[in-house]
Amino acid sequence: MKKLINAPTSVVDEAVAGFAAAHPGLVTVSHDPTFIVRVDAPRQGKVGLVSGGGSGHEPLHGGFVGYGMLDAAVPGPVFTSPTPDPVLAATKAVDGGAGVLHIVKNYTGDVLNFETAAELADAEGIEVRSVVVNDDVAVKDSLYTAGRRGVAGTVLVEKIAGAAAERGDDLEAVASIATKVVERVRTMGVALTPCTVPHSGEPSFTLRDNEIEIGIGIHGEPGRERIPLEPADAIVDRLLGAILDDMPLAAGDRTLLMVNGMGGTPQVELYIVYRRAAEILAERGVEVTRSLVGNFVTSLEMQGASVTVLHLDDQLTELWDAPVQTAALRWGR
Amino acid sequence: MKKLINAPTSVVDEAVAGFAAAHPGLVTVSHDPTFIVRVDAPRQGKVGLVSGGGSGHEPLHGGFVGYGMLDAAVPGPVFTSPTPDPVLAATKAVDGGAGVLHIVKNYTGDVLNFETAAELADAEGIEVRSVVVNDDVAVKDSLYTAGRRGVAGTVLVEKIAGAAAERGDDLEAVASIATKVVERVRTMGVALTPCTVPHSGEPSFTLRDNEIEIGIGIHGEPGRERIPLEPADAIVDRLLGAILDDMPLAAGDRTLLMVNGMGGTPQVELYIVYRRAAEILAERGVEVTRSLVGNFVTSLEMQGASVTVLHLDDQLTELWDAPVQTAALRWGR
Amino acid sequence: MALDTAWATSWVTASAAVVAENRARLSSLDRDIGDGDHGENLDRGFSAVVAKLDGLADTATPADVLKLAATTLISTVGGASGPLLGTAYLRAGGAVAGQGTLDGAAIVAMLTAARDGIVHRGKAEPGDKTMIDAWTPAVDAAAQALADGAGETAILVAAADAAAVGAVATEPLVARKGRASYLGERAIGHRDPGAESSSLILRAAAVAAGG
Amino acid sequence: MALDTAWATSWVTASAAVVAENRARLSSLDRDIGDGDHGENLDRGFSAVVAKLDGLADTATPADVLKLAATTLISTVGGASGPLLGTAYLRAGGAVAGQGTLDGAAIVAMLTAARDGIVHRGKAEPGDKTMIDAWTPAVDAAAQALADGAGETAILVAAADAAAVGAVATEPLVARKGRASYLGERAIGHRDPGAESSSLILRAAAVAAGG
Ligand SMILES: Nc1ncnc2c1ncn2[C@@H]1O[C@H](COP(=O)(O)OP(=O)(O)O)[C@@H](O)[C@H]1O
Ligand SMILES: Nc1ncnc2c1ncn2[C@@H]1O[C@H](COP(=O)(O)OP(=O)(O)O)[C@@H](O)[C@H]1O
Ligand SMILES: [Mg+2]
Ligand SMILES: [Mg+2]
Ligand SMILES: [Mg+2]
Ligand SMILES: [Mg+2]
Repeated sequence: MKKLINAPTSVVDEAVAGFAAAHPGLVTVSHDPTFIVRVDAPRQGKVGLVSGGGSGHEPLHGGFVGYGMLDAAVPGPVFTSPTPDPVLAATKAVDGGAGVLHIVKNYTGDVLNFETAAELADAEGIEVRSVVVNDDVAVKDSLYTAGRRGVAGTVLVEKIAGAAAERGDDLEAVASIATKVVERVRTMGVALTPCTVPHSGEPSFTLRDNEIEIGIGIHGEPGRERIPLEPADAIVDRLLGAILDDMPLAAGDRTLLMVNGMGGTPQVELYIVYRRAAEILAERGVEVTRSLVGNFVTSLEMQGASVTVLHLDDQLTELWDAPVQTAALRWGR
Repeated sequence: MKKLINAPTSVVDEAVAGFAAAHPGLVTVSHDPTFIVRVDAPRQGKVGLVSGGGSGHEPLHGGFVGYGMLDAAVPGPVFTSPTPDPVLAATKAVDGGAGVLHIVKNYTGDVLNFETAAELADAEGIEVRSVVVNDDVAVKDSLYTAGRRGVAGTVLVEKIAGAAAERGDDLEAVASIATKVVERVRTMGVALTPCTVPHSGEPSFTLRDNEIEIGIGIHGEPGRERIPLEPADAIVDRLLGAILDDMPLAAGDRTLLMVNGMGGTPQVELYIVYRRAAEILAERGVEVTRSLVGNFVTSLEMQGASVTVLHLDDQLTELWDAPVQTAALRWGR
Repeated sequence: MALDTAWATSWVTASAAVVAENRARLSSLDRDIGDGDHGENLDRGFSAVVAKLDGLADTATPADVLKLAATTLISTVGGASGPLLGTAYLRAGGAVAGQGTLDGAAIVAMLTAARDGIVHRGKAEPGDKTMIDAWTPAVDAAAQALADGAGETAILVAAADAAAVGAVATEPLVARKGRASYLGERAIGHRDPGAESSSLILRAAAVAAGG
Repeated sequence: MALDTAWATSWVTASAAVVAENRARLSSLDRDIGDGDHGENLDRGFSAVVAKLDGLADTATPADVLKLAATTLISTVGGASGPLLGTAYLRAGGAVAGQGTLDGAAIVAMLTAARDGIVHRGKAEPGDKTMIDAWTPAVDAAAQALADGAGETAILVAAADAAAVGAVATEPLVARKGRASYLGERAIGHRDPGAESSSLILRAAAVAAGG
């Protein structure tokens, strides 16, 4: 295992310290328990947005703390959800009296730890609502699974709900906009290589030289199926095919198309993926009116990508376009 | 070799097509010869900025085309400088009567091909000035080498010169600001793994499991020396040490500190590097007043990072802060 | 012999030791059908619990030890297993609150409450390929042993034996909860890491009682 | 026998063939001390030249062939070698402009102009471990052969032989130009890819003349 780290146990603390040092006008960092918070938190009368989860997915979530997006992010150990303590502390730190929304990716660990934190916050008189993101169509959502995972679509939920909170929507309204995004966003990913968690030192799985994993999660969990390497266009056909099977879109529908890198994928490859995805949507008459291409929700150094489609409408488009100023997403200011 | 591509020969064309599709309000793309150009080019009376070089370093240069930065970018084949034809075509496309600045990374191929294009443009009556970026302190700049390479510092040259051009400075002034940045910027990098050029299919070099390459270039060229893997802090000490040996900074000096990922490095590692680099500068009393952390000048999927220090002053700070709107760098609009 | 606070603290200490010893193996089981951190998570948590034992008052009851373990695990383990095991210890402590020593009936009540806490939080049923598949047979075996007139140590041994069998029995199952549920049929043939760690922890309870 | 346009076109065709054949080997030499694209670059360029030969007028002179090669190489090769070899062919064509057939003196003038063009663009000196280390001995040997009264084919064979020796002789050198110069001492022991490809191209010139 070759990594630019000092020790596996200090990865998250040092990275968070570096993040704070690099973005002093934007965030401050609390240590013990660890969370990243907007420099101007709490904002009186504004709904606070808190998200978090295991580390190793950067820029998610710390990179999205700032004006028009998250108020705080709670990084757990690498690929392990944070415990309730820092989530509670972050919730208190951003509460400006208008309540706090937890944006939680649908993993048992995240759900349970955020749930516990929400109960504790409630006991301290802070109103908390939770929205669980589950955009990954690779997993069958049924009684027989823990349900779909939350993956790259989380960024879109955080941006749009963040814009709603920033303009002054109340907790109920912000939560319902977040829920609306969750209902209209779908993702599916592919991995070409595994990743290695620092404290384990072992690759998360093994793939043969010519094998890829379709429907990969963001923790190096195995995906839907393992197949021989195919040309990029054929892979994109599979990913987008699964999305459109699940969320049929009609000609004239407007969408945001996101191509997300898993961390170790060169940007040229992401744009090759984007090209084909846009082509497929165009063939169906579906309009791509907004786009996002880059590394947003990663799995350390994994090579691979995911495709996300968000079914837009006027409201979502307006909130997407609203100004945002975070380390990883910025426009309008 | 596992890549999300269709064919080695179509990588650049398809990636550029995807880039154009993803950023329609920002750029248009000319095929045959291939270059990426601001959607509103040429701007009458504004100095045009053109850069380019081999592909595989994305977002450099295409990701920096837009308001306040480049007017056009010319991508060559992967790791191979473009020929004079597309450089000439891009130069003509952005000429608004105020002349054109070529920003060229110091590699023999780039220098010779841009030089030829500049001669041809001159023959067509377009005034061209060239600034050669050579920030890489890993290479001895002497009569006995081709001189220092242009690496991550190129982004800073493009941003600052772009701001000068955008506010209406004339060709002479824009060129002299670009030259000033070149004089005040230094970079040094490290690679943990090689990268694989699509058409070759072979890793650019081989490193043993515990070896790293100090002073790596951005084309998978070997660097200054090969040493056993060390903790991140020790590696940063080497990189920043080489920079400060070359460009001594005094207490109170203001700097921009950039940590650039080589493409396959997780963001946590970049911030671990940033943390230590900021610490070293703080120990010397050098102020870090601006920062930039992320993948900006990459070597495909190489794992590694570079540290760049730009010695700021009021003028450079003001131009750095000026609004910019490109696919990879955006603020103020 | 009824079990006292010394038993409770050695249960926790022995759990910490066996988790540390099996850290790599548990993470490796988790790598097969999850995300490879289970051993790491529990090791971090139980080490933290052990570090806090010194702070217990001399008058501490077994329930105090269990509650200390509960809050510490909740605030240090993270992942799915942290809130689940934390809730288990919390409920276990609640079931024996105020008792200086635990007899057979108390032990069965404690184990039952622990299992019910996990089910309450995680909504898993037997056969879902989770830690419940260690806990439920353990609770049943303990209740049976109590009914058969067994002493405290024998009850814990029966529970540990059943948990071990239960953990092995997760191997042929398809998972319906937790990360392994994403795998569908591909989870078949792999032992559930949480069931395995729960089996180790229940064995530690018996060993701490001299079993 | 003096060399005509047919010779010039078969030089280009034979160069393209030998470059294609050695593509992987040239890129591999470049991988050792450069960026691994030299074979790819030249193959792309010479294939493009060959594709354009059909478009030549029946009245084309050797110089026309060389100029076509020059402009095509400049606009297709890229990298360092594109402008350098392109300039070489441009100057070579200039040196024999208007001549329907080339005698020994014309050939030496052509090779000299080519070499001078590379030096003009790239500023390399002999011993810098570049393609110049193939071209300069080739020019010297050709001039010597002419002085010794050799015919056209023999002159080209002498040039090719000297270029081959020159390419091999780059191995012990430290590079002072191009990417290999970044390596310092580490370039020692590796043959310069550009010197090797120039040697192949000069051999193709001799072979096209029946040598
Ligand atoms: N809903 C649930 N109910 C009971 N146990 C569960 C549930 N979900 C997961 N588990 C248990 O948790 C274990 C995984 O724990 P761990 O690896 O620490 O957390 P994570 O899955 O968040 O990485 C699984 O092996 C399983 O036994
Ligand atoms: N300044 C120079 N003068 C002469 N030849 C040079 C010079 N710089 C580089 N070369 C030649 O170019 C060759 C490399 O060509 P190529 O790999 O195609 O370009 P690049 O180095 O841009 O990738 C070297 O092996 C060397 O022979
Ligand atoms: Mg986990
Ligand atoms: Mg090259
Ligand atoms: Mg796990
Ligand atoms: Mg080369």
